[in-house]
Amino acid sequence: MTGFVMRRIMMVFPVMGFVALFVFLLLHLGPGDPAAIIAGDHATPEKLAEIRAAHNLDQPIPWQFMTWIAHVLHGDLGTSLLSGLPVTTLIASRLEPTLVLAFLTLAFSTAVALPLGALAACKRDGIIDKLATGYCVLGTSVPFFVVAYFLVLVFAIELRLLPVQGYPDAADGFGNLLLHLVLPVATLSVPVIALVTRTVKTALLDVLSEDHVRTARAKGISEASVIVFHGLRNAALPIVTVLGNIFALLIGGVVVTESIFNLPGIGRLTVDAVLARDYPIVQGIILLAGAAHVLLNLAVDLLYLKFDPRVRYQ
Amino acid sequence: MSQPLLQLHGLSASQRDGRKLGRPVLKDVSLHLDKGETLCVVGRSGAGKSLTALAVMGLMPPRDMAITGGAIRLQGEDLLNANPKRLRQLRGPRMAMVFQEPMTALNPLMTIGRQIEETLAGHGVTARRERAIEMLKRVGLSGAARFHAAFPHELSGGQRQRAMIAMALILKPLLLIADEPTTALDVLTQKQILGLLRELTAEAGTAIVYITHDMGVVADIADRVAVMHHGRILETGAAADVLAHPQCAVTRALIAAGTDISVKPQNKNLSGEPVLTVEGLVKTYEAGKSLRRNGETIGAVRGISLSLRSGRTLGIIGETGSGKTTIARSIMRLTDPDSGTIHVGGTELTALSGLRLKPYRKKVQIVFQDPYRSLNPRRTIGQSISEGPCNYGLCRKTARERAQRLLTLVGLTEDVIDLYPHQFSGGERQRIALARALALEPLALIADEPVSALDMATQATVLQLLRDIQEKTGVAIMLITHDLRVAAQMCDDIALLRAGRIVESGSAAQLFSAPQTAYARALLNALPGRPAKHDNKRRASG
Amino acid sequence: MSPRNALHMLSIRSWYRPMSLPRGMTAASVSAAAVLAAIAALAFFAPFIAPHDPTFVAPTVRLQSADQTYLLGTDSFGRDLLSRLIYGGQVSLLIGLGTAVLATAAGMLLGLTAGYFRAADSLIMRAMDAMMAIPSILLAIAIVSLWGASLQSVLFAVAISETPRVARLARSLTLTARSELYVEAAQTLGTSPFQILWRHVIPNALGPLIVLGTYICASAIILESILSFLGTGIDPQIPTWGNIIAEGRMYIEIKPSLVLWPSLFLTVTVWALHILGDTTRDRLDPKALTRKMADQ
Amino acid sequence: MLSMSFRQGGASLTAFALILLTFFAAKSDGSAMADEQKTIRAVMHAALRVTDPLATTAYITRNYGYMIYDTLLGTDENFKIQPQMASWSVSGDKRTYTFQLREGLTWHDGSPVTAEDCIASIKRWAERDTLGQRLMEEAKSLEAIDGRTFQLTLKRPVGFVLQAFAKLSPYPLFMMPKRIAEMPFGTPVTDYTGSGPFRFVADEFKPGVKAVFEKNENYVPRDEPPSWTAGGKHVKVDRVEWIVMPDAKMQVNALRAGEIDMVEHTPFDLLPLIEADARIMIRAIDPFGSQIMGRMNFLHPPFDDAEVRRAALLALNQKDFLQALVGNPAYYRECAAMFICGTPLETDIGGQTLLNDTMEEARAALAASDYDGAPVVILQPTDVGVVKTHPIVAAQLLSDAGFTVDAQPMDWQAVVSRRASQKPPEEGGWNMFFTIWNATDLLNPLVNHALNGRGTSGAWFGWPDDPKLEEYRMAYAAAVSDDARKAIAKDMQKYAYDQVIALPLGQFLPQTAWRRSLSGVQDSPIPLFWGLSKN
Repeated sequence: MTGFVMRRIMMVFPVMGFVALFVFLLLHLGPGDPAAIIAGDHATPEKLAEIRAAHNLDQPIPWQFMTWIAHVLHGDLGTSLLSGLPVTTLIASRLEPTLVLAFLTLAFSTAVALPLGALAACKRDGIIDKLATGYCVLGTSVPFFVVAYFLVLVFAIELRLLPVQGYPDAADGFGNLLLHLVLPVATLSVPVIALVTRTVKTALLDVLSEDHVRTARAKGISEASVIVFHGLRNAALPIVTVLGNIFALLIGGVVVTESIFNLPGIGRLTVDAVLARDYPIVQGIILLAGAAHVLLNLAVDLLYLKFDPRVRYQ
Repeated sequence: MSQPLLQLHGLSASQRDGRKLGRPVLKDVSLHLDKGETLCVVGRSGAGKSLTALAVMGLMPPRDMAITGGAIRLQGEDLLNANPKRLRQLRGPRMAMVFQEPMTALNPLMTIGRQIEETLAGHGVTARRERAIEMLKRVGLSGAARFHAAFPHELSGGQRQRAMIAMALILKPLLLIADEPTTALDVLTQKQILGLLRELTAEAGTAIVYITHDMGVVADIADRVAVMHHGRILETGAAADVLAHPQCAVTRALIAAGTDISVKPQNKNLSGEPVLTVEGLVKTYEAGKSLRRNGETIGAVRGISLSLRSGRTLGIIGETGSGKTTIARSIMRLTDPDSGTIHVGGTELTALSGLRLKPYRKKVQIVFQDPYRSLNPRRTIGQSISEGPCNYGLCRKTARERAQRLLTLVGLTEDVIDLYPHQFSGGERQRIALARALALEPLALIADEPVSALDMATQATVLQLLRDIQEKTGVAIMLITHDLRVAAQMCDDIALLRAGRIVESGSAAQLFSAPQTAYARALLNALPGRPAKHDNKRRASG
Repeated sequence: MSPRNALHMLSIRSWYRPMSLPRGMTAASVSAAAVLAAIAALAFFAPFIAPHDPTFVAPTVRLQSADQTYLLGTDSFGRDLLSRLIYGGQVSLLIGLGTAVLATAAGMLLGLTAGYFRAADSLIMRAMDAMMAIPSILLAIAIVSLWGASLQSVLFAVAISETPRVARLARSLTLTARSELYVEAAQTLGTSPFQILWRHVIPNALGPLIVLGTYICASAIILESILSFLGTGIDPQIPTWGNIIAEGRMYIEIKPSLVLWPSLFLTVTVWALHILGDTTRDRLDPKALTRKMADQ
Repeated sequence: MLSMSFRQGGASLTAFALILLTFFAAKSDGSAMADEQKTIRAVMHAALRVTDPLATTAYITRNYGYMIYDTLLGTDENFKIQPQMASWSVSGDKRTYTFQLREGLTWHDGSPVTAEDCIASIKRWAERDTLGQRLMEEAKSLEAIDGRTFQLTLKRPVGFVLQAFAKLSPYPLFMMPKRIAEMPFGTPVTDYTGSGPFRFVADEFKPGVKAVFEKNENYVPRDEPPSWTAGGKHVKVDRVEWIVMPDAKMQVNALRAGEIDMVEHTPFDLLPLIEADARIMIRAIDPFGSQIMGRMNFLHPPFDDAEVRRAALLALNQKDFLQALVGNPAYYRECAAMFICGTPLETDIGGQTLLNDTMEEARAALAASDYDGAPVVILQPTDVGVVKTHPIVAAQLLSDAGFTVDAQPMDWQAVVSRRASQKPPEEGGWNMFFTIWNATDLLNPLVNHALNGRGTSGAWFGWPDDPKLEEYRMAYAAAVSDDARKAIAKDMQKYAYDQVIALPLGQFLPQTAWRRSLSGVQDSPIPLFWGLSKN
């Protein structure tokens, strides 16, 4: 088991290496002079020379990569071209809203999707199943960012139940903060609920068609126990795996949602940085997002290890 | 007691697709079973045996199957009209079921103990842990506490099936339905499990419905027998009567296939030259990649030497995991052996690979166990058969003509050449696979469990075909099987394999008449339906 | 044999029936196919169908309501909304299909290589893991902003972020196929590795890959609309549904049709692709494939 | 695993319940927060990113400068120059200017403002600002007399010393502490110490999200009533937050919901949504507004040819540009005056074709020219609302006239960097771009960047090399009477139109919308936050 854990943990390094390589190559394989891209709009020749020197752009590419990696390993992701602040500081100051939004969305979506998917799987072709199936397709088809405007129109402008936008300081009242996040979470949940519901339903159907569920029924235990202890419990791992994969979707949604609802998170930082050609920020964010995703997958796999005795055994 | 314990009256069922009813799968099935009685339901696969059992338990998949008529009564109580709650109350204390695949039938994420206790909890029994451990002891799992905390994958097949039985019998049901509980197990384990079932049910007076396709088992345990075919009961009666005086052809075929060993007559062709020689073959698997069972690496081969002569059939016999298939795969170079030599027609193969190996590949060919997976579903059988010759440069037209000839040779017609595999039955596919192997005109043919996926009647015809082909072409055959009856019918020579080593080898006649080793004797004894010749029946079951 | 195994056999047989009867056809799948055909026809014959030049700017007739000249009204530049919607289908479908083809081709190449040649496996798959770890939107907006906001770079950006999914599926299908007996049989028949890939592995992996392709097509269309929405997509002058939504969002209260129509087109198209993918998947294999796809 | 999924479900359920609970809690005492602090939340026209007022001409950075820095002199609403930090006296020979800082001026860190600080600030400013450069060329010395007095001595008398010191825009002369003023250019200014009426809250600064200012309690305002940058800068609120809201629709939504107090530039198309709203006030606080300006590149074909430029001028008409950007004629004005309509220098001479549809003439002119069909590369920003419509309109009109147009989409930052390239279009250069000028920056030949004719060495992007323009500028600077200045400006405009130096494509009035809870909103070309109060 420890061998497996070690091997799994060791796997993180090559993957992260590749992530770093891609992020690095993104700048270097694209058309145009990397220095010009980094320099952005203030591209005086002196500035370019300065940037070339600072980023070792006159060195051979592998060497550049190595030095860049060395900087990254020391926690140095460079400084923003526009504001002059360290990229790490900028990212750190923007993490909270994104994490809160992502977590609440995941929590809310799971809370809705788990029972919905389970009901759909248990009562196949029933009315709930039909509605849920319809929603699963529609929820991922509809451009959810359009939904945001209608939610705002109805709940914030017409009914005045909820705030339109913004991310107040949590110190000024956690309730107030949550209130501001209701609409963003609802928006972002549109596709996420669809995906999770679909996952839950598929996973549960899979498990419920397995032989051991029939065995459980043959024991004469209640149907609820069968569904919960033999169905959902066994379906939990595949569901968690997919939840790990939803990360990417969530990040994508967060970028859009933050722009609409004016949440000062990573997503807006990214869009701003991209529009402003603030390349070090873009690079830093992609690298960190990649790292987060890799670690998340590691966590999911280790969770497997903890909860699936078969994996543990090998 | 005047009324029978279980009575099925005119039970009919059909497949369904949504609201539409499809093909009928059970037709007017009537059965009855008295308290303490053992009824064997026999039939080929697809005969409706398992469905009948599931219908009794109320576990028929409601989306796929629908009961269209008849009645099922347990102690007079109408099960078909019982509400789900009542059915749940009955399952466990009144009726229980043991399934075929103990691996998939157990929840892989739950300890054995909890799965047993769940039955108890479902019916409001207390002191569950104690009772579960007690039951585990009774099914012969010594060190019951350890098994109580174990997960299914940590157990061997036999142990799992014991755990299944513990689960089924813990509430002392009146009726136990056992659906091919030993089919997935080795003969030795099968014998033990049968003994255990008998013992435990005898104590509690539990009646058994035992579903099997093996008449040997019927002979061993049945009080009465019901033969099913295409969803119908063909005949029922006392076991002894049916075995002795079968009324219909299906029954006779089943009996013929299942009850006794008929040893092949001596092959006169003693002088066949060796076409394939294996010396000191070793193949072990890395710990991380193999399936491990009780700490022992399975499937490994630890120093095998054998030789195959043209015109003769060598049987490699062993239980699951004894390394039979590894030998075949090593010879075919589907896996690379760790050490040892393989000579084909005088050339050593283990040192060759890639293109240099190609000229020798055609000299040995293989027929796999599973005819459903060994043919590419997207290629016509003509393409499949001529693939080999084409690889060796035969032009398409010639290869196609050869394919047609071979199709006739294996007992099919030429005009099927452009059909796809799914349009054939299992037996026919195995014939096609055989034709494909023969297309390269090999010196030696390895047949890896060629008939174990087929039902008894088909088995016989395919085996006959193999014999005929050997007679016509003089090809040397290495027949890999776990089935002693098959081996006896087919083989001139036998190598008995256990845990990667040959424990006994020699002529078939000698092995079957006078086995030298204790292991060989035990195997022969364990064959169901055979009168105990070499050992005491009671002891073997203990 | 237990009924489950019997069913399993049944399903294997029907799985391999080469694209036969309309068994999985439902009302939904028929209407989905019809919708796609209609959208594709609109896009393809746009020059003959569209009443106006979709890029013709006429600020004096901006934000017109629907009338006889402008059947759905005009946008804030006075361009005809209906024509933009019709032409928008061209780009959206092009992005969808192009991405699907590119990603499927690249992913298949990588996945087959990884699955069949063990030596390349871990290298390729770690690279794919890494690519998959980078959230596709971030990757796409970075590529588009670095390489310029052209159709090609959007196409490339979206395709590159979808490739690992295909590679993973292709690899696992290859691994499955590799362990298939008919592949081993081919090996013993002296068939070379490339022939095995071509004759035995690829044809059997194609079905699931096509299914994944339809999903990729759908998600590429959505991704394009998100990029456009963020202002990091294709030239806003070029009509894509995403661009039309992005430009119209300000007018959602004043002239909702500017958002609702493109959203409707987008939704319906993506919906149809999903339905089509689901139907094909269900037809290929009711169970095993679902699980495999869900893992992607 | 089970417990795990339950726990997760439980957590989310709890969270959801919390949301609901707090929802009602927050509803019941929604007004409680208001009394704590008076904060004005304003959505400005752009995000503050650069905090060095001399690093960019971006208006938002200039406006930021007015918040935290003070100026030596101010300009009032009659364009009269008034003392602000300092009063001045001029020697009889008009060659010596003495500036006396008033009492009580302190930096945000508490230290007093000294003459040395001012001198350092002036020197820094003069490095960047063109007017400043000219001033320094004329200056003999700039010296401190004592802690609060300094003197500027000129080589010869010039008329623009006070105009330069009181300059509204671009690059106003802000006073910085010496330590900051002496830092080399390029070093980001992260020490936000000024002496202005507000102080910058560095901790809460999130570039692209919000910038926060606090009332500078130690600021001593002048006694005169406030008027533009002159007079007493009385701060009547505790905080000002500049909020960046990328989505225009949401700005209006937030204003309607009362979550923000002001939108500096409300999207014109959305004004109907709030016009009828009694809680909201809408007005153009900048009386002159802005001008859309198109610019050609004089270095490369086809616009190195005046004939082709004239054909392009004929193809364009202001109405299309204004319609696309603004829509409602109430907020725009077709105006061919290069020095802005409503000013003394207003005239439409030379530019009448911009006010009419002269497409036929354009086609004829183009056909008669040497234009060979080479593509006209137009830089087309796609992200910033106020500049993204013009290239689209221009592309349409130019191609109607027969030009081959290659509109290249990019974000505004890319336009900003690309327009600086003097290379040919195919090597990353350009032929045409569009921008918006605040009218105050165009008011006369001296400040109007577009009419600078110093070529690649000093002209604005596009680099017309036209000594005649410089002659006009010199003459204007030297002119003594208003009439003379008017005449020169008229001639210059006529000449500029003839050579198609700049393309004024219409004037419009950005509309500022604010909640009526704000009072004291001043009309001014610079958004002013002093004098504003909130209840």
